[in-house]
Amino acid sequence: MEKRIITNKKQFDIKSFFLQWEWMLVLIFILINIMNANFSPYYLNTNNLLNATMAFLDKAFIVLPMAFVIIMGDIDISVGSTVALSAVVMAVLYNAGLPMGLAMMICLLVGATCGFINGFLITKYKELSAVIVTLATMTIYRGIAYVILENQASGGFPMWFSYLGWGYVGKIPFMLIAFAICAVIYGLLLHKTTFGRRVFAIGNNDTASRFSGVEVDKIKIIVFTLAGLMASVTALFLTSRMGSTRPNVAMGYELDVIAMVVLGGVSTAGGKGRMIGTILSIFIIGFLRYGLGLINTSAQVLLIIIGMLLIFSVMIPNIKFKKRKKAKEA
Amino acid sequence: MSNYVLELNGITKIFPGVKALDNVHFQLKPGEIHALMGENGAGKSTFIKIITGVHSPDEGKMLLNGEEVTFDNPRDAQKLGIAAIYQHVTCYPDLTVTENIFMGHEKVDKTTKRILWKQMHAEAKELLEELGSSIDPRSQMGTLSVAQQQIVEIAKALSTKAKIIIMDEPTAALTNRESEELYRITEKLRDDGASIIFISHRFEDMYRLASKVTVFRDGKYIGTWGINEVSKEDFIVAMVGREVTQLFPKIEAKIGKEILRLEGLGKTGHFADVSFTLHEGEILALTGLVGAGRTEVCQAIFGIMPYNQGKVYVEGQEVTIKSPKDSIQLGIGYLPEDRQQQGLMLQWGIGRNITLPTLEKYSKKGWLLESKEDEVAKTLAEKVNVKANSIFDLASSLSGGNQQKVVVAKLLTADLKIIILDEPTKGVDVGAKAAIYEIMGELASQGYGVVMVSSEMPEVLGMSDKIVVMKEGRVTGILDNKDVTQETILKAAMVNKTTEDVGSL
Amino acid sequence: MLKRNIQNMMKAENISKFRELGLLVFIIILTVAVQIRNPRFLTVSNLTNMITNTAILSILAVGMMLVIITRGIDLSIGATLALSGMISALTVSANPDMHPILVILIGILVGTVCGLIVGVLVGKAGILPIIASLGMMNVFRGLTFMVSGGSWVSAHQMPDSFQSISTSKVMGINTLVFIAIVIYIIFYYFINHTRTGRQIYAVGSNPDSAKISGINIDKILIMVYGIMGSLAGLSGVLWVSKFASAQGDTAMGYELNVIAACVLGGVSIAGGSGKISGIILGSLLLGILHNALPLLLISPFWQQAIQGFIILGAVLINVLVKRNAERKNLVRRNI
Amino acid sequence: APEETGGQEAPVEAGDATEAKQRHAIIFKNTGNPFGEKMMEGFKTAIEELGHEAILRAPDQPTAEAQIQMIEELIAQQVDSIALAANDYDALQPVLTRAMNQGITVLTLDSTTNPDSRMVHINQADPERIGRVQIEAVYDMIGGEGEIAVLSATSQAANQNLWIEWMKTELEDPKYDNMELVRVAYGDDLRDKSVSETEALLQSFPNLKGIIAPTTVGIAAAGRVLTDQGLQGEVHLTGLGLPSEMAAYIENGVCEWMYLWNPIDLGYLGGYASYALVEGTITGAVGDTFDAGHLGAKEVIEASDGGTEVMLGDPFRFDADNINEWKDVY
Ligand SMILES: Nc1ncnc2c1ncn2[C@@H]1O[C@H](COP(=O)(O)OP(=O)(O)OP(=O)(O)O)[C@@H](O)[C@H]1O
Ligand SMILES: Nc1ncnc2c1ncn2[C@@H]1O[C@H](COP(=O)(O)OP(=O)(O)OP(=O)(O)O)[C@@H](O)[C@H]1O
Ligand SMILES: [Mg+2]
Ligand SMILES: [Mg+2]
Repeated sequence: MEKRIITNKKQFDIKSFFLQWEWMLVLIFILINIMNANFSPYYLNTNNLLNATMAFLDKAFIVLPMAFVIIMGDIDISVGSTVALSAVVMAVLYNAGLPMGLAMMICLLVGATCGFINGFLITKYKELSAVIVTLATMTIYRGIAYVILENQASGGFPMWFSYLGWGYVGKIPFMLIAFAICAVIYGLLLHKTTFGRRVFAIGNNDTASRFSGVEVDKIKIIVFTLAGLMASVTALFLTSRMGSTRPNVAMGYELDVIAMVVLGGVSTAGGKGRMIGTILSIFIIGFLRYGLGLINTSAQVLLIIIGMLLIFSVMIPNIKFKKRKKAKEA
Repeated sequence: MSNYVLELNGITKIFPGVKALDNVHFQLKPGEIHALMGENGAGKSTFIKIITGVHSPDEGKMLLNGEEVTFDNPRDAQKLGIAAIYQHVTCYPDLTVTENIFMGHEKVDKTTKRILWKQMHAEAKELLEELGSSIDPRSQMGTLSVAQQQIVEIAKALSTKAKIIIMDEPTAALTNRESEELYRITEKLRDDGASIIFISHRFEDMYRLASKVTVFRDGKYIGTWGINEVSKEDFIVAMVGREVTQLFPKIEAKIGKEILRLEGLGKTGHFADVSFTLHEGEILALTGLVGAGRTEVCQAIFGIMPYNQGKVYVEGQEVTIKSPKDSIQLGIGYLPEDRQQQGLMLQWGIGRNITLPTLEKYSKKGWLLESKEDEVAKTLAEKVNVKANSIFDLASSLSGGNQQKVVVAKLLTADLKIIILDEPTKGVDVGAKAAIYEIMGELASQGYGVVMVSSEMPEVLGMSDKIVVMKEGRVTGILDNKDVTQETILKAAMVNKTTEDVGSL
Repeated sequence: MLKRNIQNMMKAENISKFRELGLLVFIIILTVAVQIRNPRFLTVSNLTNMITNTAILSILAVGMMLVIITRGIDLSIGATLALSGMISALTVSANPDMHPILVILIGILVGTVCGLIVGVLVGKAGILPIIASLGMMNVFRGLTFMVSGGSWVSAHQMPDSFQSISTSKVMGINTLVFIAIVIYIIFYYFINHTRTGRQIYAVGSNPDSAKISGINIDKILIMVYGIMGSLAGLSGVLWVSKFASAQGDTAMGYELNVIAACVLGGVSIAGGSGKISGIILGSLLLGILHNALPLLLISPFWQQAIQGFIILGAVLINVLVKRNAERKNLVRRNI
Repeated sequence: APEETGGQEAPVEAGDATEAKQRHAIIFKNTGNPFGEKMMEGFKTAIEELGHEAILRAPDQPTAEAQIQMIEELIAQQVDSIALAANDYDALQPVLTRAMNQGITVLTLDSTTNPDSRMVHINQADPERIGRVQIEAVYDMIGGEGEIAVLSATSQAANQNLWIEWMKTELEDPKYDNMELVRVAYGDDLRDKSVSETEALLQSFPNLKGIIAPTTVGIAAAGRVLTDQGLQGEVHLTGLGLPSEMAAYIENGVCEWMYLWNPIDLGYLGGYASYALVEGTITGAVGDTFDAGHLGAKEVIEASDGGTEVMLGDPFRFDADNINEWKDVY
């Protein structure tokens, strides 16, 4: 019987390499920086740029696991509420006399628990989509935060706690370093481990994953738990930056986070996406906002620009590919 | 005026990276049943999609009743009386059977454009009854079994009252009896004046129905013959390009010690009292009519749908299996019946698909070792002889049979002792079938225990050592291959009594 | 025996056909519970309030259902609603003599344009619905702020004829409710008895087959988002008339309520399924919640948590009832 | 035109543009709010009267997080002052402290922060007066007897919560023994929720005589409900509202009178205070006085929260007699 030779060497194709979504994002990123530098004399200033990252990095921690969630073909819209609940619990416990370190641990625990509950409900009641489950828990988590703190704010944290959100290592904000570390960990987890591979598998075809021995439910629960956990990491940084917390913090974070993930090239249909793109998109949106803020753009114009960016950046490669396809078919 | 209702000349179709069709010809006479044959990936499905306007050809022209036509979309083809039953069932799982049948040509009131549901339901019922099926036209398509869905697809093609009907492997999901029904209908359609193109990998179908046969190979036109002009062996050579010496290359393997024993396995509402034993080196065929519950038994052993009665012993040890992971760890592997839904990540490369079940083997503490992974993938892909150039080729770009080979390769990576193959040769060409049988035989001779679910008698008789027959969720016979014939098996598959009366091993 | 099996199956099927049985049961239980705590819940005046307040939500839910059936989502409707409301309010305050019907048409026109833009982005440019509508949500919202220059249009700038759109009655029913009922009847007919309506389901159920059946998917998608937009536009006018005020942040985040009404009503996010009866129940449940929670006089700080638990409870009970009804159906034989 | 001013200034300031033209920023709670637009307008008038540049900002959502980001952007631009209508009493402290450390003048207006994060607060009216006057108003309207309810903004709104506290204090006076505050409801400044809450108040308390809504959206929504249900004269409405929004309901008698201050003047005063602080005319200490344009001389006094403030005046009463002059102003 004739045997076919099948190669296992990846062919390097320059064209398809540069047609990757991430290059598009790099391009946008460069364009935005050129534009910003032209418009505002304050933009090209290392200190300013580094400080600017602190303003948008708090949510960025959730973006990382949210990429996993969306790659799995699910969605989690309860993360903003999880931030609020874990922050509120931490503040209340600290003010009740717990040591700050312990309160912070509990904050993380609360976040992880919220995520675990989402994952548990979604896997146990498969008829329910993640949208409806997290829509309900979104209301519940925020509601519990209201029950706990009512109309009060809670703060008065020890001085060192403000280091999280305001401190520097040399000239670099601590938050940026923390984010970089998390980003590397999540990037490796997604692309270099069996766990990440299985996350992709589930997003592609969860039935076939099950038949291949992938423990779909377990992985889903872990991913949702990670999303909750990172929401509580955001809670730590956000609380540190605000010095106090309230039940209504982090309102609407979920949409910002999801927007960053999808701009990063992660398909909401599941199964596709890369960490690099997601991280690039965090900085694209962050710096775009910052640059426009430096020239005091009004909120309405800012909204329109961000909306257009979202659409055009997704549309341009689509048009390109469609043309290529047409050219071939003709 | 031409002699042909349909004539295609010099058709070429290129997909990114694949020349699926290369200058092929085809001629269809009125009132003829014309078989189109060829290996997996020969381009048959692509060819019919060109006829029905799903794809547009890169080159070539199509003549309908002597007039040149071009279709921009499937609707154009439908309007001109071309209907097709596609290979991969293309149904609307959320909609009713009636809607599935009439989608695109609903019956509407002439003036108000209101859909005439009652009339459609009634007509759907009639069509289905004509096909010998009692499916309720109001039931939801997604709740039907694959075979039932196939019947609905056929009804759909009939409903268009088309003059040209194309059937792409309609018998792949049907049992002999249902196939007979299909033959009858097809012949009736022909007698009513329709011309039919029939694609199948089963020679029975071809001999039973067709008067002409056209063969494609690797996207090229090989030839057209009258059914009696050429011998079966020559057909195989035309299709595969070489001789397939032995269709059932059964190697006599040494039957070793017992590795799997089921005792009264059952799942409430699905099956009950299933007991049999499997030994090293043994090939056990699990057969019966479609819907007999074979898949469910297999999936229970594999942990997809855990059983709730009875016991499973692996190598004499009682085990509990709650998930596929459990069973893979116990050395049981399963090749699912529906390769597209259950077997493959269609958007992934071949290599990634092959290694998914056993990632642990190419990783260290969770870290993937990709070069090692790619190496294994290459070896296995070559071993099952997938028609592809690189392990990074997407699974979705493979033809049905080659996809099946990839799923088989997935099983070979794990350290398995027991391999369960659910309809492994469904929709697979002769060459690939032989290859799969060969792999099966090799596995048995290496000491694996193999369970093969199959509805095809020749393969059951040709490959197995032991035959377990099921009917309506119960075992109705356990037979030794030495002393059975097709008749004894069929008798067991259709009896109304339980195991004891039929004889056991 | 086989016959009996089949009969059993038919019965179970009938029950499970009404997929939102659990939701209905839940709503009844909830109603009884609220009624026990506050007997003024089931009074004509309160029910009128509740239904009037739910009318706009339920109108939007129809459009959203169609969008979700095609496997899409539209996050831009809150912004569309605000934009059309603002434009029509500005128009009517500049031309107080304008006939209310004309104003409604302007609102619908604005909304349709917005919806078609999203539809073209989804259908023609192939952008994922979530991104297209998220992007356009920002754009429409920004435009709303821009056309109004940051100011609001208030009651005294609106002629009585305009305000009476929401307060008048048609055949003894509040106009808002009447409009909602008419829309429900039209769309019930549209999605169940016309070819185009069924094609929406086909596209959502299996886009590949839809293509093979010769359905123009792009056209259906554009149409569906256009319908969503026009309903949002209509709702914009109704909203502004009802609350006698148009502001830049009108209905911010309202899309989540609408999506919740749909998914509560059994519209599957995976596409292909969803029924008018379902979204009526879904909207009704949300309407009851928004009406009853304040009525129960529980601490305002508890309201949100309770609302969340009730939504979760409703979907869980619905699942359990459905599972129960379908269990018999799934069981294939008497073994 | 720029050349002319440049030419005039050049000899005086030796080309130091920042000294020549101070940049004063104002941040309101959120964009698209007529009250805020008018306030920013007043601020701009004042700053431009003084010959300097005003920067007007407002985020699209009324959150502290968004304001933190804006303040960061203004710090990067090295503005001279930031006047802020705060979205949170405590949460802006860290970022405002940072601004002050960079030499930027920080003051609040309309809605304040804690005393540590500001130099002075421009108070629209004494919160105590605002609270008490509304109780007095409803007392007069209902004849001193019956049930009353409050319809507030969100449960987290600092201003409203303070006023409600003062209302409760006022109610302790024996004069109000026959009046009972039956409920504080929150309409979250959303039209639909405010309407539902108002309707629920009317349903649950059939004997309700008066509603106090100390928030512009709430009072208008309540006015609408009372109008629709034909309850003029049966249930009385007062509170704080925009004359433009309330004109219809004052004219139809649903709300006999209500209060507010002049946002234009408030912004105007804020502008002069910013300038005085930047110039060093005042430091924000009690007893400082400065010139506030057409508002005359203003004095810094002690605020109830321990910080200092400048008082605009008493809340202004809007009724059928004067509403026509104001309804087109703001
Ligand atoms: N959409 C597509 N994109 C790329 N390649 C395709 C596509 N569809 C088919 N092909 C390729 O075209 C060739 C012909 O495939 P086709 O499905 O027509 O084969 P077939 O003869 O029907 O095989 P089988 O008997 O397995 O069904 C194969 O190599 C297949 O991989
Ligand atoms: N009457 C039926 N009602 C509902 N589902 C059915 C029915 N018959 C079959 N099915 C579905 O079809 C699938 C195949 O059936 P099953 O596994 O019992 O049959 P089988 O003996 O393996 O037949 P085959 O593998 O030849 O299709 C099952 O998963 C089952 O859910
Ligand atoms: Mg084929
Ligand atoms: Mg089967």
